[in-house]
Amino acid sequence: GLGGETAAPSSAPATVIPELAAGQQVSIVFESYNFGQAGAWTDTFTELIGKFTAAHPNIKVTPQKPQGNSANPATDTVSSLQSQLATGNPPDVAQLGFSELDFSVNQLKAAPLDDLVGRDAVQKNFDGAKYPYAKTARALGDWNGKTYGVPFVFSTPVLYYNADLFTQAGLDPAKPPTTWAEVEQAALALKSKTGKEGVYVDCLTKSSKDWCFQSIVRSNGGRVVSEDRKTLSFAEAPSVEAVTAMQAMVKSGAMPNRTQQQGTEGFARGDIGMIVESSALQGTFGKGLKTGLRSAVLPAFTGKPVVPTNSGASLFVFAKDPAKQRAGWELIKFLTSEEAYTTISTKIGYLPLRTELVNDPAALKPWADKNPLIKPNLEQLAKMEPWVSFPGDDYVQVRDGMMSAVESVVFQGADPSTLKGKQDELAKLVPGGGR
Amino acid sequence: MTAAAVVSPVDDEAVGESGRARSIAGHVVLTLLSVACVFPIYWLYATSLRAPEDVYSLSVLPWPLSLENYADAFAKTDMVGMLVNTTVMAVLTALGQLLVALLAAYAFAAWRFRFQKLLYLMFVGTWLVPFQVTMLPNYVLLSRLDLLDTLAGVIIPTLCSAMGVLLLRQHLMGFPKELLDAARMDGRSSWGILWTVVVPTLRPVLAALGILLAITAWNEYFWPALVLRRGNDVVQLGLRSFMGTEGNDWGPLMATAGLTCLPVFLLYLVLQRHIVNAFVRSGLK
Amino acid sequence: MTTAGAFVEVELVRPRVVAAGPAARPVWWRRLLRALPPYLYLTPALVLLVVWTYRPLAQTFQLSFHSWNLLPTSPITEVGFDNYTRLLDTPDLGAALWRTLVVILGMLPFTLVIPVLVGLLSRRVRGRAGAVYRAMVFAPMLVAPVAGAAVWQWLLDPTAGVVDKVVGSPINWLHEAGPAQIAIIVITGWHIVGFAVLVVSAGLTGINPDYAAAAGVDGASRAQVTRWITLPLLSPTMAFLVLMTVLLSAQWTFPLIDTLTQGGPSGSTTNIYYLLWDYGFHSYDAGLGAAAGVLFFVGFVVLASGLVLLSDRLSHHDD
Amino acid sequence: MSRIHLQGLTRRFGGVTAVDDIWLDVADGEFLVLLGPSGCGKSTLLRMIAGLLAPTDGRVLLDEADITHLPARERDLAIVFQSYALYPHLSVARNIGFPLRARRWSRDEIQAKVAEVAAVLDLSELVARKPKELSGGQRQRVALARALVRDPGAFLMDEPLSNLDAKLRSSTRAEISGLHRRLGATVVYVTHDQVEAMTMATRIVLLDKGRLEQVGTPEEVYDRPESTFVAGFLGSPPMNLLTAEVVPDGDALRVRAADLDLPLGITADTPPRPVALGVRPEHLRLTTPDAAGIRGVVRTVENLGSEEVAHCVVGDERLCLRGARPLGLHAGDPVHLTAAPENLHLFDPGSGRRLAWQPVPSFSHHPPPLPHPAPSPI
Amino acid sequence: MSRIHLQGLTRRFGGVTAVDDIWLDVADGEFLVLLGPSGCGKSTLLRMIAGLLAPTDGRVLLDEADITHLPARERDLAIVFQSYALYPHLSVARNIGFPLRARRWSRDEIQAKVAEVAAVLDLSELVARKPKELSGGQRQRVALARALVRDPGAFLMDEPLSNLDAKLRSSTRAEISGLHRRLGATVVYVTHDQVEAMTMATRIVLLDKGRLEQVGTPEEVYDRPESTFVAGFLGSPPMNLLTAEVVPDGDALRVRAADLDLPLGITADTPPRPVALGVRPEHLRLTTPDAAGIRGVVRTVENLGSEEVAHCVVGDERLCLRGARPLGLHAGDPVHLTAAPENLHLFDPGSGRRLAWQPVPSFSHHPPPLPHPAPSPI
Ligand SMILES: Nc1ncnc2c1ncn2[C@@H]1O[C@H](COP(=O)(O)OP(=O)(O)OP(=O)(O)O)[C@@H](O)[C@H]1O
Ligand SMILES: Nc1ncnc2c1ncn2[C@@H]1O[C@H](COP(=O)(O)OP(=O)(O)OP(=O)(O)O)[C@@H](O)[C@H]1O
Ligand SMILES: [Mg+2]
Ligand SMILES: [Mg+2]
Repeated sequence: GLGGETAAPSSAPATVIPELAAGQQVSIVFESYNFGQAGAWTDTFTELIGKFTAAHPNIKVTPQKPQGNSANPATDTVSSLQSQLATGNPPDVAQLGFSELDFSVNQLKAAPLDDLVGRDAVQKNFDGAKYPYAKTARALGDWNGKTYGVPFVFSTPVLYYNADLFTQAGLDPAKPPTTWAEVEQAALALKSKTGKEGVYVDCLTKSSKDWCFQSIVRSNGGRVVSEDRKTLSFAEAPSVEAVTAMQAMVKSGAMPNRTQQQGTEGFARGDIGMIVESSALQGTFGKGLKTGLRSAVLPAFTGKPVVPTNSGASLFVFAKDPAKQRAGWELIKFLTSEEAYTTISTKIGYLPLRTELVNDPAALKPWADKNPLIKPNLEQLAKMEPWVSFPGDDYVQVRDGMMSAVESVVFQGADPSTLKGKQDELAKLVPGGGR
Repeated sequence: MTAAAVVSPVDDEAVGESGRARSIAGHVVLTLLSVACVFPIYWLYATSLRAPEDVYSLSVLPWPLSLENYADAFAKTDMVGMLVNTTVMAVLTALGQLLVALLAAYAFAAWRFRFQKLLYLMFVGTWLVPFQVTMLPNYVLLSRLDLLDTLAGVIIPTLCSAMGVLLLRQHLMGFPKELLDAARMDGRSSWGILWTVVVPTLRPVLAALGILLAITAWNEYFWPALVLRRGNDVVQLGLRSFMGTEGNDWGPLMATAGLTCLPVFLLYLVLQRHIVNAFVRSGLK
Repeated sequence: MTTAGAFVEVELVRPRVVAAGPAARPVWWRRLLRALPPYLYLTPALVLLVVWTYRPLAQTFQLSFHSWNLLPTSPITEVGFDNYTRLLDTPDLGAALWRTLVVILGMLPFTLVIPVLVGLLSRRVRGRAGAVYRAMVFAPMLVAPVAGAAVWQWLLDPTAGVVDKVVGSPINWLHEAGPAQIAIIVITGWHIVGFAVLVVSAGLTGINPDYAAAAGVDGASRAQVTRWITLPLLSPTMAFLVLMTVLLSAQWTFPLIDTLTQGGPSGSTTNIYYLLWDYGFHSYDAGLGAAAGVLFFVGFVVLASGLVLLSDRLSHHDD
Repeated sequence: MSRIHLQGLTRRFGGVTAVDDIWLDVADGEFLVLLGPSGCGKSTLLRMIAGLLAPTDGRVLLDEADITHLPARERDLAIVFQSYALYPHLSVARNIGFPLRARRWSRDEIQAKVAEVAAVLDLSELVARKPKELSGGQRQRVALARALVRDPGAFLMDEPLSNLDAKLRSSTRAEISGLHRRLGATVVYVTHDQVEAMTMATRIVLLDKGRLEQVGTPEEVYDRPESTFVAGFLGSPPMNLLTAEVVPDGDALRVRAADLDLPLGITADTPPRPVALGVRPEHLRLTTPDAAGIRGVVRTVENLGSEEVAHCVVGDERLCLRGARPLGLHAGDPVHLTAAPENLHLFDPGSGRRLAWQPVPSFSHHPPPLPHPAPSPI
Repeated sequence: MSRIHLQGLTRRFGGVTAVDDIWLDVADGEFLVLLGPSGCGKSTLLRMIAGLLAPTDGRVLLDEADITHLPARERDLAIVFQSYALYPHLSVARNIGFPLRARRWSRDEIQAKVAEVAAVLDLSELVARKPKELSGGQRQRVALARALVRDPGAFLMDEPLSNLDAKLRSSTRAEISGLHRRLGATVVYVTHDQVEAMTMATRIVLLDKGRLEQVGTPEEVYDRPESTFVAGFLGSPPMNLLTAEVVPDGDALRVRAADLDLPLGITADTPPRPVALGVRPEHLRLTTPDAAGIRGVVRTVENLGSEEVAHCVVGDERLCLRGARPLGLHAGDPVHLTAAPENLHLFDPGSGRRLAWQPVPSFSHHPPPLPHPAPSPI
């Protein structure tokens, strides 16, 4: 066997774990992909950990990044956790994307926080000292009515555009396009007038995952997977239509054929006029463009409401030892506190989940005033719907398979009807046949 | 016995064969190819030396020169620490591999014994085992041995280098057998012969192979990425810090890449001939 | 009177000791002790080899008949050849195999044609120049794959990259099916070409210059010498390079695919190695991954032995 | 100084029997030369004596002690290789001192001993050099010194001169001979060069295809070759071997062939029998056309400087004649040759063994079945 | 068949002058042997003739045409290498046919010609084999066949026999000589073996350190060496060279040294001058103790089989004496030797050049400084 012998009690403790005694020394490991990126990310989190240990001198936190070889450490989170679980030594607290919720809960066996510290304590944390979590955000880490993960960072897809290029192209920067048709028009104008590229929608490749694609499909009235998460539906009319629309933009030249990375870099460099992108990349764009970066809400399909979905990550507890579990909970509480969010938002640019913070002059109001770009994102929070994960152990294959198919339709010019074939093929990987 | 330079195999001074046209054709093709090979490396350094705002510039000369990207790289990561770590890792790995390979190659070259062929095939066979097969089981074992997140954890599983064994075996096969016999007659045990005769004689080969192994270890990426998670990074992992969802931070990324390659290039420039000879004379054909 | 007589053969005299008998055999433990040294010298390497390579291989083999998602909390169930059938049923397997073949064929210019060309040409240039060229061609070999991938990503950028500026076309190398495959091949080739040049140089150095001289005197032109003498004598080296290419191409491209295209765009750079890695190791399905690993190993062994046999048959050894 | 006994020594490599049941006594102080063509097993035999190769069968005794299974380093033997096998990374002094260092002598003792041996071999000036800075002859002397330094029971040498050029070879030959005389050491010396064997050996062992062909002093093997192999191996040009027949003629025996008729100097009677007639080129003398002897035609004459060799055709066989220059012969000349009966050698054409005349008392009624292995001639 | 002229041929490698201003005419049909010690530039010279190496200076003419700058393949020459350089991947037939294939002969023509040449060299049975399946002598013949097949203007051979064992060497020697006679081909043959040179050459060229020392027939170079180098190179053992002085004694000249006093057979008067006296070992005769001559002591006697060589000490110099076995000498014996005046050679001790006697008309007042380097003897 491969070292899978480490038996673990699968039943949750009936009673909540005890508080740490004063002076009880605990040391925990905190794994976050934020440590995988040099600069502001690592620095901010190191600072936060510093503050936490200052406040809890008896808890020692060892930060670590996910192991693995991908350029993007965020893609290694689950496999990292999995291999560490295989050794019997998982990190005590880990930051995992929403997309992994199902797997984290059902396979990786994240500890149910409601059982550990009691539902009240969890909810109390959501309510916060002063500013509660945004309503739509509270339940993102819940599974079957229990809270497993505390949503930590998150974002929605936003249309960023380059005002300088808009001006050059004779467009009005004050009136960003609001529908895809307008987007395409503006893009073609940009392209012909400035010689730059028009728009890039970073929702249509395998590497961009599916969260933003779900936004687009939902906005056209479709779903990629049925509401009960049992049937794939990304080859049905609404989503095929959406995909076809995107393909049309590529065919008309409004959207260049780019990888995710090329798209974001091109926009940051000023070579692309517009981009539909996660709000998390705002900092990067700001640094690259210096002037002219504007944001707008996600474009709509004419006559249909926009349904933004979210991306982001929650914090989970994987510790088995009660003391470590308690220490982990303390860390989570700290990292999702008003104080921490203030730091994170100012230093990194992530939107706080305690949205009211941006109205507090003592907290993030000055920052928010300086950053009008976050407005569309805040606006979208109200209408946001949770992004839906694919079911089963093979959810990654299903997701990647779907996105590959979308990518080849949009960028490689495959016929949109190929989605159907792909859907049938992937359905086999979904528990229950996916039909 | 090993210092002979690589000689060109055809007498390049034969009458009528040193024609200008021929050698010019050769120069042209080789220059083109060399430029194609070196250009990306040049571009790496050129980019790393541009001012951060010029990083996207396409001018061939990085002007004005700026070390800001390097400063950035040093500021954002523990560059010095990583370089030290990597050096320690590469040197220890190379030395360990050299020792293990030397002993094994000596056994193969100096004795005839049962299962020799089988054991030899076992070494060759490691080339056929995909990394992904050993990755996880070894990771689990390392964790049992409590070697995760240590340099030892990076080094120990790689200590048996099949390439080292094969190259050294080739060299030792070419080692004059009479020299070993003479030392036996002169009263040495096999252990004594190894250290008083074989090693001193093979010193240039061992040095060259050691450098080759050190370079390989230096460039190793997958395994350290798996074992090291907390801080004490090696330099290849440092590179990854500048890549990510947000797009790559090209300036410092190129600076780090440049720094990563620099020691290797310097080593290679200084010892080029020896490294090439270690290959050429290995009978690796 | 005549004497009778005869010529008789003169026998060889030997100092035979009648009681010689066979030499006394030394006691068993002494014989054992005498046979021991080679094994002792091999011990460190063998221990490492067994612990870090063959033990995992065996475990993987065992695991390939089980279904398990690596988690200590989940059960390990025996499934027989299920993992293998699942693997072989993988829908994209055929296409991936085909792409692997394309990669191998695409690598051959870099591992065989260019090195042989460089090897032959660098003999024409005098003195240090040849060594300088070789050194420059070898340099990419020293660049770590990740760093190399980063630079190339940069060079191949469709708007800011040098390559498109030089080529003068707006090809998005890493995001168009054909070009992406070409890009992966070229970058891998760029990495490996120096090594192959070195191997060819070694091979050429090993050819006795007398052959070329003799052929020259025999009236063969430069081209004929190359075609009739040098290349046939280089055949073992070339066989080695082909073997290396066939076995290792997929492995060489792996880090580049992983960093640059992740098998995309829409699977156009997904070769068999990457596909199985993706299925086996990204889907948290240890059994499937193990089956993929075993399949690889067996495939490599079969391929390698086949190629070795073939090259022994086809190549000419100079001894 | 030691005696070496080989008892039935045999070595097989796979199917090849490189050394085949060799029985040999090497006396104390003897200079024994193993001579034979390439691949006859000389080196293999020597390496078995040295302990570098385990025999398949048989025993090696050193001063009556069975050393067959003793490792090389515990045998009291020194070896000098054809390639000299000098340690390339050590200076001459350290090369010479190497065996002593292995025996854990003190530094001072080693230094003294090395200086002494270096002086003997005239190497004192070179002790600081590395082997690659030495000429062939000097290297050879260093190898000798390294063997000498530890006063071994016996010296084994494997073609130590074959890497030297002709001039150096002859001077070093004399040097080794002189050394042997001075030290009175037992030496087993391998060569395929007959001049070396003839000039240096106290006894020569002739090997062919792993088998012992003849053992004897240089004079014995040259003057009384016991087989056609030995006859054809020694001498330059080697002994002429002609197919002939011994026939009784009157009361004496003669050896006859086409164009050949020579008296054997034996007064006896025996039924005719085929033989291989051997006669050395230097024992052929020109004679008058009318005398019985050998009639031939000169094909070519080779000038060796001091001597000339005339290659002749006799019947359909070839024959060499050697004499001081000028022989006075030219290609195409008819020649008439003769040789003294004592210079004629007879061999059995089948087995190639030497034939000796064995008179049978005339009162015997039954001539013994001939030919017949003699019990112990010479 | 062709003549080859070398005019001031020179080749430098960096600082080393491997071949130094060689002027030489090779006549049509000649068998010219380049002889000299290792490293004297023989191969370099041959490779320049073949066109495998560009000369630093000087010209090569083939039948009066300047081919100095012609590439090897356009010269009408064939070469046989010491290593034979048989193409290991081609069968014997294809090896032999190679030069024809390069000349674009048709397949049938090649086959016919190869069969013919293979028959001449007795290779017909081997044509299907690969070179590694051949013995040394067979390989040598294949190399020869490959050179023969295209009827070249001249053959160049670089130590073609040095990889063969003694016996094979002497038979192949005869074979090549015979071939040369049959074909009447021009051959330039490199060797460092004097027996080969003496027996095969029509003329020998002696090289030392890249310079030409003497050119002449085997007899000339053996009998009248023009320098101490040549004297000391040829012969086995080579000519004895002793430091001596020519002095007038009465009306005749004598050569004298400690324990040495021999008449030169020249009736003349000249002031004493130091010379190197050369005398070949086979020209020394034993004489009576009272006669004037050479007095020495025997150090060792070497038995070569047919002859013996006595190594003697004369004064503080060494001297060899060679004669038929048995010489009747033993180590320690005092010997008294003499040699005929015509067998004495005088050399200038400084330049090493041969000294010839040049009588001066007696009416001259000043006796000429004698002896005196000969302008152009022979
Ligand atoms: N290690 C070995 N394996 C197989 N065969 C061997 C080995 N060593 C020697 N032989 C064979 O044994 C025979 C005798 O070899 P050996 O080296 O003793 O010859 P030799 O008389 O020393 O010849 P030479 O004069 O060329 O040195 C040869 O036929 C050789 O091929
Ligand atoms: N390619 C070369 N580079 C430098 N020196 C050389 C080269 N070839 C020959 N020499 C030198 O030129 C001299 C003559 O060499 P050459 O090979 O002609 O000698 P040789 O008479 O053929 O000797 P041998 O009998 O050993 O073959 C030697 O001193 C040698 O070192
Ligand atoms: Mg031998
Ligand atoms: Mg030569």
